[in-house]
Amino acid sequence: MQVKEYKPLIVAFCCNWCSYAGADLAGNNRLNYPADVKIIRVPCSCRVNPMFVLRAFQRGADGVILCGCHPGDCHYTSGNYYTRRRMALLFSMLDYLGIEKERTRVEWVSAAEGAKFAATMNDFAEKVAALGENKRLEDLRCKR
Amino acid sequence: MQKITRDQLIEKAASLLANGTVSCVLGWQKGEFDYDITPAVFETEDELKANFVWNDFCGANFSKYLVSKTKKCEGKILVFLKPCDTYSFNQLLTEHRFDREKVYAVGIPCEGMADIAKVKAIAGDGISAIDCSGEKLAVTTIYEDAPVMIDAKDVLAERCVNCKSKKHVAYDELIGEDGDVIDSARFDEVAKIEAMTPDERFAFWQNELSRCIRCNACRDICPACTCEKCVFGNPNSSLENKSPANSFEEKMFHIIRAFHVAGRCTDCGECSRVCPQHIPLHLLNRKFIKDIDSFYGEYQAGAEVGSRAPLVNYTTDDLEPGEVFERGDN
Amino acid sequence: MQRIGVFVCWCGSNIAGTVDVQAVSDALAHEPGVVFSTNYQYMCSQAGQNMIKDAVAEHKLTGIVVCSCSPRMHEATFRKTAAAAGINPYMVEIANIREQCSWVHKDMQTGTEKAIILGKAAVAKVNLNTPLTPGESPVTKRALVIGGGIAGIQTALDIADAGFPVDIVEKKPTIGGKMAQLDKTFPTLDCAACILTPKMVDVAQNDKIRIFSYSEVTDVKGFVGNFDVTIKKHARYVKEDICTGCGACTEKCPMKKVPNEFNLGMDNRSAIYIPFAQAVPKVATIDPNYCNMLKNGKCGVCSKVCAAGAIDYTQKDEFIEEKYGAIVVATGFNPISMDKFDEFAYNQSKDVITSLEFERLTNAAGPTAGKLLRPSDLKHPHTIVFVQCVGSRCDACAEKGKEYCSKICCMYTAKHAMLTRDKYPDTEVYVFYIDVRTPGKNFDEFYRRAVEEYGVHYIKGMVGKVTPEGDKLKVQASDLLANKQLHIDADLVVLAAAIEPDKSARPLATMLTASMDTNDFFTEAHPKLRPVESPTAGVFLSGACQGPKDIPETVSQAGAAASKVIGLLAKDKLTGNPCVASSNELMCNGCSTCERVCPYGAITYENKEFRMPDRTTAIRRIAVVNPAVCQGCGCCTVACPSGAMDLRGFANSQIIAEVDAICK
Amino acid sequence: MHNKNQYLQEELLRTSGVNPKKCMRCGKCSATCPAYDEMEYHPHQFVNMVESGDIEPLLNSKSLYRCLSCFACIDRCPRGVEPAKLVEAVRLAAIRKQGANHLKADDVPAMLDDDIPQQALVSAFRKYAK
Repeated sequence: MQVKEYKPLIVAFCCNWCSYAGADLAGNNRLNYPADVKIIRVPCSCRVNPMFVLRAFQRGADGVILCGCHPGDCHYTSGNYYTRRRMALLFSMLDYLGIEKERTRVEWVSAAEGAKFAATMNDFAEKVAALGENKRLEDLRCKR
Repeated sequence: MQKITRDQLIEKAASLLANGTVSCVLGWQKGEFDYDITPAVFETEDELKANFVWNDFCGANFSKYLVSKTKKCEGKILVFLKPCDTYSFNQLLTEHRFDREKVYAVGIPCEGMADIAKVKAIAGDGISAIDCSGEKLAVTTIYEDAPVMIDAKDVLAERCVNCKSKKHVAYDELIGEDGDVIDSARFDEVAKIEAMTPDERFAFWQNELSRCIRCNACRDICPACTCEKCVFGNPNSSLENKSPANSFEEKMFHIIRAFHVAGRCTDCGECSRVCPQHIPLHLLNRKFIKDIDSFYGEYQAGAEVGSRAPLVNYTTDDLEPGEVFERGDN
Repeated sequence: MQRIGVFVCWCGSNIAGTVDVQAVSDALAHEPGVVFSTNYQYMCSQAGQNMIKDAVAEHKLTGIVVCSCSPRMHEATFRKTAAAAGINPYMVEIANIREQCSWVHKDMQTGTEKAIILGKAAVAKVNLNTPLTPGESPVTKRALVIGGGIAGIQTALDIADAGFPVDIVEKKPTIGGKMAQLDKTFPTLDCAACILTPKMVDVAQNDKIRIFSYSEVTDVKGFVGNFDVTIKKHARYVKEDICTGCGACTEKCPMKKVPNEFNLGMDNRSAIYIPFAQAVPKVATIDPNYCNMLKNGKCGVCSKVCAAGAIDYTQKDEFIEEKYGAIVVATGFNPISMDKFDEFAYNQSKDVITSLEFERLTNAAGPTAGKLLRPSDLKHPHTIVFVQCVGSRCDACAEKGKEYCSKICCMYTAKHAMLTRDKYPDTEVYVFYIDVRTPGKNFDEFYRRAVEEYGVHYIKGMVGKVTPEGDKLKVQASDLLANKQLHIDADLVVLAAAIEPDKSARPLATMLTASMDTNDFFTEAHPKLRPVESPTAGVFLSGACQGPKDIPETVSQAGAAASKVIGLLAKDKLTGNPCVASSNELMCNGCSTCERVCPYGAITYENKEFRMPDRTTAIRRIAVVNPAVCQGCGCCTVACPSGAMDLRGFANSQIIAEVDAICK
Repeated sequence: MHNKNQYLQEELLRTSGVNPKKCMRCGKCSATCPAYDEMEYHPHQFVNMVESGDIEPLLNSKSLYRCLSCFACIDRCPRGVEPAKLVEAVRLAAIRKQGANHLKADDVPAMLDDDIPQQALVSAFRKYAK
C-alpha cells in the first residue's frame, strides 16, 4: 500500500488592510511558504468568529492562524484589540481541553512585512506538520 | 434547612398581590417528585397555598424567565431571588433583556441547595418523599419504612459548596439578612485540570463530553443564553446543529456556548445542575472566568448593572494570545 | 441557484508558469453553480474583460469568479466589468492565485492544486453572494488642513482657489513651518522668505481660508465627507482680532531671557513675542512658562503698553467644533535629536551645530544678522566641516538613527558649502559624504558647481570623532579614496541630521485611524498610484509627513492632495461601501453588546413592536446600523451572541462556505 | 566573482557572526579607529576584503595585531556591521592556521604565574579550547 505523504491543512484568516497586503507583498517578493496555507480574506481580524476557527478544525484543518494589523495600527482603530482578547480566551480554552496549542496562532503582520508573513507561515506550517494530523479536535466525543 | 419558611414567602407574595403591587408571582412548585421542583407563575393566594414550594431543592434561577414573562404579564411580576440569582438578574438588566420597572424583586437568603444525585447516593433509589423542614433531610424510599436522615451539608450541590456570594446585588425588598461575598475555592477544580498534562486534559474532557446527548438543557436553562434565536437552532446561520451530526460537534457546541457567555456568565451553575448526563459544564465557564480574572483583572458579571464586560473592552497592552501559554498558571 | 462563470487568468507566465490554468478552469467547471469556465492570457485586458461580458450575456451568468492577481489589484476592475455587463458588481469574487499562489510556490502540481482550492472557495462564496447597493451620504464642503508649513499652505491655497472653504490648524503661533526658518533654497538659491512669505500673506488674505494658529486637533469623529473635528485653541493671552502686531509689548517686556525657538535657541526672545517679522497671523503670544504676570501675578507691562488693549491674562483654552468633508495631514518633519551621537560632540561644543542651525546662522534675520559667526565666541570660522548622513541610513537594529535616507541633506549641504565659499572665500570647506545623491532637476549640476566652481572639498568617507580642544574642533575622519585618515582642525562642524516625522503625527494618526509605517511616516493608499491619499477615506497626505521631501516635491504633492480634496468636495453625495453590518431584527436581542465594540458609534437601538409566535405582540429593543457611518470591520458580528448581526459581503455563511471549501 | 577562499570566508562569518554585506562603505570605522596609522589594512578594508574573499593578505598582515579591540568601530558603525569582531575572527583563523589554536586544560597549571591575571587565562582558555 502506498502511504500518502502527510500534508497539513492550514487556514489563515488575514485582515484586508495589513496582513492580506503583507501576504501579497510576500508574493511580490517571491518569498516561498508552503502551499498548505490557504488564505481567507476578512475585512479585519475582529471579523473572525471563534466559530470559524472551530469550523475549520471540524472540517479537518490541522492549524488555524489569524493575522491582523499590529495592535494600535488597526484600520478600524480597535478591531485587533478585541481579536486579541477573544483569541487569548479561545486558545486558552482549547488548551484546557487538551488540544495542542501549536495548532492555533495569532500573528500581527503589517502590509510592509511580507518577509514576516512568509517566515510566520513557514514556521507555523512546520510546527503544525510536526504535530501530525488533527485527531483530537475531531475525536473528542468518540472514545477509542 | 432554609432559614426562611415557605409560609413567610407565601405571606409576602399574598400581601403584594392583595395590595396590587404585583399581578403575578414567579415561584417554585413541586414537580412529579419532591425533588424535581419547577418554576411556575402564581396569580392568586389560593394557588400559592396549594402549590408554592420553598425548600432545599428550589435551585432554579428565575432571572431568565423574566425575559419572556415581563413581556406577557400585565402589571408587575414578583420574583424571589436567591443571592446568586441576583447576579444573573443584573446581567440581564445590563443587556436590556427585560424592563426593570415590571419586576418587583424580593431577595431571600439561601443556605445552599441539595444535589439530588448526592441524596440518591446515600439514600438509594426509589425516593418517594423528602421532608426538608427539619434539621436534617428526611428521605423516604419505597424500600424502607423509616426515612433516611441526611445532614444537608453532606448533600450540598457543588455550586453551593463553592458558593461565591451570599450577598444580594439587586432587590426591591429583602427578607431576612443579607450576607457577604465569599472568598470561595471555586477555581480549585479548574486549576486541577490545568495542572494535568495535555493528554490527561484531553482524556478528561473526552470522557465528560462524550456523554453529551445534545438535549440543550444547559442552553435552555442558562440565564445568559437568552438569545431570541440560538445560532445552533438557526437554519440560516450555517451552523444549525440541533443534534450532533459528527463526532466533533459536541465540543464545538460546548466551546461556543461557553464562549458566547464568556464575560457574561455569572457562574450560577444552572448548566451543571440540569445536565442529565452530569457533565461538569460549569468547569468550562469557570475556566473563562478564571482566565478573564487573571488576564484582564477580576471581573464578576452581574455585580453591577451596566458594567463593561471584558470581551467588549480592551487595553492597549493586553497580553498576546500566544502569551497565554507562557504564563505560570497555565 | 447562481449561474457562475469562472475566468482563470494566466497573467502571461506570472500565473501560467506555476499553475496549470487549463486544469484549474476544468476543475472549477464542475463546482456547484458553475455554468461556464474558461482561461485567458490577460483577464484584466480589454479583450479579457470583453470575454467576461460576452460570457455573461451568453450564459446568463449571475455571479463571476476571477482567478487572478490579488483583489487589492483588480477587484475594482472586474467589478466595473460586471456592472458594465449588467451584473451587480458585488457578485464578483477574486481567487488570488498570483500573489498568494503562483508567486510563492515553485512546483506546478502544488501550485495547481492550491489554485483549484482557492477557486473553489471563491465559487463557494459567490454562491452565497447577494447583490449589494452602496448607500449615499452628504458631503460637508469644507476642508481641514493640519499643519501650516509650506505643504499645508499650498494645499489650502489650492483648495480655496477652487472655491471651497479651508481651515488650517497650526500648533505654532504662526504658519510658515520649517521653510520660514530656511535661508536660501536649492537649487536656484532664491531666498526662502521671498518665496514663502507672499504665500503666507495670500493665506491670511484669502476669505475662504481660516487660520487656527497656536491650535491643535484633539478629536476626530465621523467619516469621509462628514468628519466632526474638535480643535483646541491654546490661550495666547492676546486677543487675536484686536492685536495689531505693532510689537510694542515685545520691546517693553522685561522678561527677555527666553530661548528663541525660531532661532533654535541660539538667541533669546521676550516672554510676549511674535515669532518673526513676517508671522501670519501677526499677533503677539504670551509664553505662560516665562511670563511673570501669568506665573505670579507681578508685571502687567505688556497690558499697559498695548495701545489696542489686546492683552487678556484671563484667556482660557478654547475648544472649537467644526464639520469637514476632507482632512489633509501636513504635519511635516523635525531634525532628529543629536543626543545619541556622542562622537560628534554636539552636546559638548556650541560650535557643533545641525544644518538647520546653520540656516539660522546664515540668515539675515537670524541670531548673527546673517554674518557667519561661530556660536561659542562669535568669531569668523575659517575651517568648516560638514558631515552628511548623521542618523540617516542606519541599520534597522541600531538604537540611534533612522533606516531611511533623509533625501534633502545632500542638496542642502551642497548649498551651505557653496554659499559659504561664495561669501567667505577665505574659508576651507570640507564635506564628508558616503554617497552624494542628487536626483532632481538641476540638482547634480548644482553639486558639481559647488565642487568645480566654488572649490568645496568633497571627501568620500565619514567623520569618526570630533574632539573639542581649545578653540578648535579636532576632526578625525577617513578619506576612503586616498586611503588615509585625516585630522582636521575645524572651527565649525555642521551635522546633516536625519529628519523624522513630527511627534504630533502618531497621536493624530490614531485619531484619524490612518495607518503609519514603522518610522511614523503616514502610509499612502498606494505607494505609486495613490501617493497623496491615506488608506482611510477622506484623509489626504501633503508634504514630509508621508516621507522625506524637498520643497519642490512638497509643493507638487500639496497641489496633488488639494486636487484630490477638490474632487471629493465637488461631489454632492458620496456613495458608501455597501459591505456594512446589518442586524436581523427578528434575531436581535437588543443586548447592546455590538454597540459597545463599534469603533464608529454606528449602532443605535430602537423599540419595535413584534408579533410573537402565539399571536400576541411585544415591544422589543433592536439594534439599527447606520450604513453611512459603518465602515464594515465586522467586530459587532462576532460580539453578537445570537448571530443577528452580520456583515454584507463577508457574511458568516460566506466565510464558513470558504472555510468548508478549503477544508474539504 | 570567483571566490577561492569560500570555506575560510564562511568560517570567518560564522565565528564572527558578522554580515559584511550590510556595510555601505561609509568608512566611519576607519575614521574612528585610533590605530589607523599603524595599519596596513584599515577596518573598512578589512570588511571589504573578507566580503570579497581576499583573506590571505589579511592573515599575513601585521594589521591584525594592531587592532586594540577598543570596539569604537562597533559602537559607531551606522549599519551594525561590527568590524572588530571580524578582525578578531581573522586573528583566530591565523592562530589556528599556525596549529597553535588549542589550549588544553592540562597545559594551564604550567602557565600559572602570579603576574598573569586570572581573567586573561580564562579568556584564553575560552578562546583556544574550542
